[in-house]
Amino acid sequence: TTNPNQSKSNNQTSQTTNTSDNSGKIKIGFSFDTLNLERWQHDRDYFVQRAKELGADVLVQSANSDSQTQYSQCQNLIAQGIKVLVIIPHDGSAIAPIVEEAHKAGVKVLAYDRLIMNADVDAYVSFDNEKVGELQAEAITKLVPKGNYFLLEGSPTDNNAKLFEQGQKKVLQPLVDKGDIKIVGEQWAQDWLTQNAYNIMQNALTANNNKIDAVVDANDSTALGAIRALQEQNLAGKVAISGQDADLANCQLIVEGKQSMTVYKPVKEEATKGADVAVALAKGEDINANGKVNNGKIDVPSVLLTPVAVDKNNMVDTIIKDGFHSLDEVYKNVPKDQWPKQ
Amino acid sequence: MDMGDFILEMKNITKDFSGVKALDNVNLKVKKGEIHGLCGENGAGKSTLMKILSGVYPYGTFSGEIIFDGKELKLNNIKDAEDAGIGIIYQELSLVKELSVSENIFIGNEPNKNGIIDFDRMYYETKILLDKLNLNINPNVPVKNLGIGQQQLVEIAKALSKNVSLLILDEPTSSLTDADVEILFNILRQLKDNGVTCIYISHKLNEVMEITDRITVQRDGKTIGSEDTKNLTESEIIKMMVGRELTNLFPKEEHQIGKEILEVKNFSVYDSKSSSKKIVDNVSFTLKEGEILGIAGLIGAGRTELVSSIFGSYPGRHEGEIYLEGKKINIRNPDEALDYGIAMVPEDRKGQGLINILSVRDNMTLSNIESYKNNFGSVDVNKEIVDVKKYIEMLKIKVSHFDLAVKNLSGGNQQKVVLAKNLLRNPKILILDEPTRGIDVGAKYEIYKLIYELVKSGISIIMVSSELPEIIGLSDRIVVMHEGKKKGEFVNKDVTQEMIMQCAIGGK
Amino acid sequence: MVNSKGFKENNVSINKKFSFNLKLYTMIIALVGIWIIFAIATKGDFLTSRNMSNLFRQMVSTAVLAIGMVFVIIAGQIDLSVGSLLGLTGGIAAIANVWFHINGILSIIIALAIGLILGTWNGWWVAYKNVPSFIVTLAGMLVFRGILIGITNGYTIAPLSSDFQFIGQAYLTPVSGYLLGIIVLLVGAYTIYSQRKSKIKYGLEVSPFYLDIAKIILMIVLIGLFVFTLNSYNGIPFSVLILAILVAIFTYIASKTVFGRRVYALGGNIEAAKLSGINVKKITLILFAINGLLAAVSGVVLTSTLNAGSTSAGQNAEMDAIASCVIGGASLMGGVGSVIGAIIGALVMASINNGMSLLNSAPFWQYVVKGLILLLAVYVDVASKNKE
Amino acid sequence: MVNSKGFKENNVSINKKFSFNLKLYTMIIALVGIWIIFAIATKGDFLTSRNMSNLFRQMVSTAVLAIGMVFVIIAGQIDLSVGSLLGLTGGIAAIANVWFHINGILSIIIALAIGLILGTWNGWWVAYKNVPSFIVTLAGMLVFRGILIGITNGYTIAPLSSDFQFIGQAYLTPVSGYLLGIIVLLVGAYTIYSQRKSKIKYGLEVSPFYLDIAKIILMIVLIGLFVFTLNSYNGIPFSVLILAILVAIFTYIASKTVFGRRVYALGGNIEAAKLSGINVKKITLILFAINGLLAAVSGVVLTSTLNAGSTSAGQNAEMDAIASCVIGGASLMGGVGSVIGAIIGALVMASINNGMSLLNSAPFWQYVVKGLILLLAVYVDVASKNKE
Ligand SMILES: Nc1ncnc2c1ncn2[C@@H]1O[C@H](COP(=O)(O)OP(=O)(O)OP(=O)(O)O)[C@@H](O)[C@H]1O
Ligand SMILES: Nc1ncnc2c1ncn2[C@@H]1O[C@H](COP(=O)(O)OP(=O)(O)OP(=O)(O)O)[C@@H](O)[C@H]1O
Ligand SMILES: O[C@@H]1[C@@H](O)[C@H](O)OC[C@H]1O
Ligand SMILES: [Mg+2]
Ligand SMILES: [Mg+2]
Repeated sequence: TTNPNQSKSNNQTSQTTNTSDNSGKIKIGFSFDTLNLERWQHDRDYFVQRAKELGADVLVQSANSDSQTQYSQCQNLIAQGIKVLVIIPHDGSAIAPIVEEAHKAGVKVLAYDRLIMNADVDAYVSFDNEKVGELQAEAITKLVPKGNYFLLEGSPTDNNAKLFEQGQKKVLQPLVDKGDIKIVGEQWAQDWLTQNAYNIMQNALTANNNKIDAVVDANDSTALGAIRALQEQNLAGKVAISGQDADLANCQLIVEGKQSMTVYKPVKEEATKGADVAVALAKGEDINANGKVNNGKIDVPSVLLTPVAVDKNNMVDTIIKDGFHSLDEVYKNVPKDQWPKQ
Repeated sequence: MDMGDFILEMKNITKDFSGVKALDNVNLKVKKGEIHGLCGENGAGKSTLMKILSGVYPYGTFSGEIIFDGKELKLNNIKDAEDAGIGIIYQELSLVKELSVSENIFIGNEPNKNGIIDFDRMYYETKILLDKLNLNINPNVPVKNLGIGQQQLVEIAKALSKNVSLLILDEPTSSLTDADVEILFNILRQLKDNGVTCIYISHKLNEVMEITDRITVQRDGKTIGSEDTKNLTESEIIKMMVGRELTNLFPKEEHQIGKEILEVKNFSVYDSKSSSKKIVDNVSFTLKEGEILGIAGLIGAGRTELVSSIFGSYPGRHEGEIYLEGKKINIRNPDEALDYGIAMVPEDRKGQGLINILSVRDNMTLSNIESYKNNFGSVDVNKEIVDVKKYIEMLKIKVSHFDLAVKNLSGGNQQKVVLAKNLLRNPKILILDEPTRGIDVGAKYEIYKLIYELVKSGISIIMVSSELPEIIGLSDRIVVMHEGKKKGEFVNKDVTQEMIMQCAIGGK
Repeated sequence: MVNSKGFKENNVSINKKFSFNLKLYTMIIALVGIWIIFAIATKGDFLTSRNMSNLFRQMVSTAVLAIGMVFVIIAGQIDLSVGSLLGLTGGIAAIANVWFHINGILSIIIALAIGLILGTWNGWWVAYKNVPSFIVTLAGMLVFRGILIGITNGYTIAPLSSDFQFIGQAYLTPVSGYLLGIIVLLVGAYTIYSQRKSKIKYGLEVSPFYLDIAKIILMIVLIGLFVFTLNSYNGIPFSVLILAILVAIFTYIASKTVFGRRVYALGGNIEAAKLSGINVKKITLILFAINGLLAAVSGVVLTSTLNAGSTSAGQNAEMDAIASCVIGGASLMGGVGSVIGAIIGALVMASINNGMSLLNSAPFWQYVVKGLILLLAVYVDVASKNKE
Repeated sequence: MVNSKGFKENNVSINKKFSFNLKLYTMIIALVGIWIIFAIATKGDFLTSRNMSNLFRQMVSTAVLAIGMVFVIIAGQIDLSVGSLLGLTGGIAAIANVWFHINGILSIIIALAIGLILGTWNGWWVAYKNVPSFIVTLAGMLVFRGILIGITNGYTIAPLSSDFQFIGQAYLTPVSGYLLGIIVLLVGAYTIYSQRKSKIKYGLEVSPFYLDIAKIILMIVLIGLFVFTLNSYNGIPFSVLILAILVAIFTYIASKTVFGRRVYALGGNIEAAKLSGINVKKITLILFAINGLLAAVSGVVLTSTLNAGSTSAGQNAEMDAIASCVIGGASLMGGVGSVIGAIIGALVMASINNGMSLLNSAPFWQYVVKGLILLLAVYVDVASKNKE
């Protein structure tokens, strides 16, 4: 699957650029769950760059995956006279009270990538996290319609890990019920650590005598560890395995045939869109929503983007084309003669 | 006198601790090859002076000059002093409890090749040292398994292991019995024959008289004077120390002895480390109201284990019965003992008696803190302070302020704090294990007087002591122990030291 | 002679008082230093009443944990389970409130009771089974977090009923804020007066009158400033009030009660404490029980502030609490520490976090500068103490 | 009299040996208990040679940290920075290797050097500036992680060159495994023999001949079993070999060298150590330096095993290392602990993790059961020691 929206949205963004000739500098606060993950760094860079083009300043904070810290940091951002608060919540429920605090101070709130629950959020720009799980499971079930499945989930204390799991199960459960696939194990990697995933995969292979045909893995940093464990049993490339985030190392593994797929959230698009919406909120302009998502309290005006399943075949058309990673980087470990022609 | 005679000269030494002058222009001259006694009341500054000489307080933290072997000494640390040939046994035991006897003796000077310890040589040399001290223990045993007396001997062995030309002994015999003291003295005499100089600090003046050649007396941080021992008598030393005469060291006072209050029957105690070993073997005794019961014996006779088991603080198992005022009681821990009105001054003040980092006040009132509780459940600090001040006065504790940490007190003054703590608790029965360790003669006299006041008011006392004069001078009755067994019991009339010694070494 | 002695003693006692205060003062100085730096760097943002209000609210949950932790540390023990316990009790309160529709107050009481019980569980193993507290509470950290994951099934539980939200989100009205300040002042003044009276009763030397007056004036200034600052934003936050009350109670327990004295004693030398008739086991048990209760208080406050209970709440909070205690002068070897110190420690940490976040520095700088400030602040403290 | 005394002493010496061994034995017994439970629960999977090989490899990075940590703990200090340092050094090695195309060996040397330097930095603050090690290394934990984030910019750095991958992924051939076993045996036998000779030289009593023989037989059985088990899978993993060598070296340092014994002395009674003329500052500095070096070794091994360096590597690893030490009998109060104990502790933790994951239990159970097993294992240890 490729992304049909992509070219269109690119056009849209360039339009907005033209309309944003503005003198007074707008201040936007951006609160990240964490910057320890490769993708968020991209989000930050694209967002800041786009906001600059639109004449806005961005104050960036990272909460080290902790709701309380994030709450404090948002307070601090509001205290600095921002117009709009953009939040990638660590936990969409636990950050809700900040919305009211922001509104009291006249600050609009944009939920970025993950929704803020039960609060009067002004806008939402995202990919659907359950959808991510679905894409992972769909890709793997397509490759391995029958067989033994192992689920390598994320951090047991991360709310999003739960959402990914739900999405995966939505696709897998019918097949389990039909008897096509058998889930031989499900384990959660504390803190999304590569090392923990590696140990888990080693043990899963041992416990199942290597009789595992497919691994539905929740993200790339854990997939990296799992693939190491597969490699030790000479199973890398033979066992289908999913991922998420399109980390460089994992893209390399995909083109080498060792990882089956990753879920690429066209970050550039999301970040650019996010910046557009933020600036529009600041100016009180229309945000061009393409949908509404209910958060338990209201229907939040949303700009929803589609996550893309990327495998060996559409790598060039998606990730490389977007400039998310360069061809040289991704194909570094593949003999030159096998490189795709561009 | 010819300057060349002196191996050591300490000139105009002054040292203060945040405003308190511990040493005020002190001068000390020691001749080569002599055993030089250093006397003075508790807190006179003896230990402080010796710590300066051994590099604990480095050059620059005091004023004055040290000339050693003709050269000025500027010590930056303890190692420097050792390199210069000065060795010291500290007043406070400074052993590492978890390490073995031999490791403790050679700590800092381990026999080694390229940093790798030669354990067999270490064991071998330890054995030789211990034999010299007539101490029959396994060099590989951790020090924590030893009694205080034995630890003190290990400390002595440690000092002897270093080849020093000046050996400082700060209260080396405070927990030793006469027999061990005699062994130590023989060693000191041997060292003297080999040209080693010694500085000997002790509150046991008879020892000082016996072993030293010259004596220097300090008082209130100042030097009072030095004199050849042969020209001095004990009472002259006391006069120099205390500033007044003190003719009778034991103020024997008449007191009423009442009915029996405590009976210990067939009491046995097993070693806490190897549960099959009996340390106290079937001991029985009684204690009457207003009575002072002395318990004598050699080191390792099991006296400490006996009394601390009664008090409930010894970790090893025990058998036998205890009757308090006719009722059988079972004491499982000190908490219960104190509730029965039994208090104990432990032998090991640093390990068991005091909380070093806390103040004199906190330490003193720790056992009876409940009695200061007011209506709000809080401690009435002012009421507490009144008591604390009273005891500081009464026991002549030398301390600049009651909120000073006890670790800053001199050894003898710390001992007084432990005593005060137990007195404040108002016990019916007071157990004293080596109660006057390191306490000066003047203060001892005061404490003895206090003990008499206690017994006159009906309190009963059990006193374990290694000082026979003290046992004989104070007790109404004396129990003698040997290798865990009760070997004899004397009513204190015409008892002599010889009789007790005879009994303590196992003879009849 | 008596005169000269009396004089000497006076000197020392003043010296001592001074040095006692200095111990805390140096950390306060380091704190003020940090504040000044941030005030300059943020061009004043840091010192606005609004940010001060934020800062105090941000420190509450760590500070509450630190209060309990400092007792445990003084006693020579450690409690690694409080972070998980905070999460678990907060989660339980949220579940009771959201899933079972139990009202806020009752939900909170349930959470506190469970905190107390689980704290007692920790204490029982440490005191009566002699298992090192590090292990017991490490086990607790795993078990409590596990239970939390189990009962929430990984879901975040929100939103809470409004009576629950109150604790973490409400503010006192300005008037009641000033009223409270005045009450505190009166109590303070009365304490100083009655101490004076009691000193005279026992014939002890009283401090000069002007010193007591100075004390009262200082109190007026500090409390006034505090209330005024918070009132010029939204008022005194309810959660900060809870913290203040806990600080008062536990400072009192530590310094004025028999229990407090005994905790210091057993941390200073457990052997000597036992021989002094202290029931070491009982005290240890109580300490951990209290710590569990305070973890629950912290959990309730945090849950209410965030209006949600989540599986990851309180992760690593134990380290922040321990660090607060150590920054505030407590020693992990036991016997040393104070509630006020722990609170100042928590404030130092919260200030660094707040300031760095106001500065919007990149994560790289946040980590590095945070670490360095922490090191320097404690170094200043240590160095000045050593010199003295 | 002399006879009877001599007899007494003998008694004590045998007693002592026995009790010394018992101390470790009870934890080994707890470990064996855990293994048996998992062997049954996993229907034998746990004890397959393949899983044993995995288990040993999984414990390496924690165990290497624990070796350094146990020295620090024995000395009465703590080091919270090793997790971050592990991550940082591993990241630096990966960057050197992947981004700058420096060969594996040199990259590793650079990482080790940096570990040593940063460890020394920690030690300098603790030893010469008297800042509590908790604070210094907490700061280090932040600073080192910050630097790692800064230099990697959040990227995972992979894949490594093959000479780097070697360390974490290669195995000894079966033949060299056996050869190695034989060499170790010979060294062991020679040591026993030369100990005997030295004892005779000093006229000390030697242990009965049959005991020495028994020792050698035990060694043959254990080493044989170890090598055989690992050989029946892929051979001895290279990383496990590194661990074994480090264990041998540091056990030797702890028990046989002047340095090692002084560490125990200063942890047991720092006052006494100072009064004995030991240079406490220098030893403290060296301890932290070594700990930094070992953190780097651990970082290199982990990076090589995972074939990637990442910003989050080593998170919370310090707690695992400390826990290993404490499980293995070390006391956070200092003076007590052993390298072998720490390794057994690491093995206990790795076994619980491995077993629970083989059982494929839900996160809830993983946490709860892990915590309870940990508590029980140490309780068994404590209880049996107390009884004796
Ligand atoms: N570290 C310290 N801080 C404050 N005061 C101290 C310190 N060390 C010693 N002093 C004080 O210095 C004085 C001298 O003490 P020192 O230990 O030298 O006495 P001493 O003659 O050895 O007494 P004793 O016979 O009791 O051992 C005492 O008043 C003591 O309180
Ligand atoms: N020569 C020895 N050989 C072996 N063990 C000994 C020897 N002497 C003493 N012990 C043991 O050392 C332990 C401690 O003795 P300790 O010195 O406490 O006894 P004590 O009677 O209280 O003597 P004191 O109070 O005079 O020091 C006892 O278990 C004793 O059996
Ligand atoms: O993108 C993922 C993010 O949503 C989740 O929270 O953490 C892991 C990431 O892979
Ligand atoms: Mg002295
Ligand atoms: Mg004794």
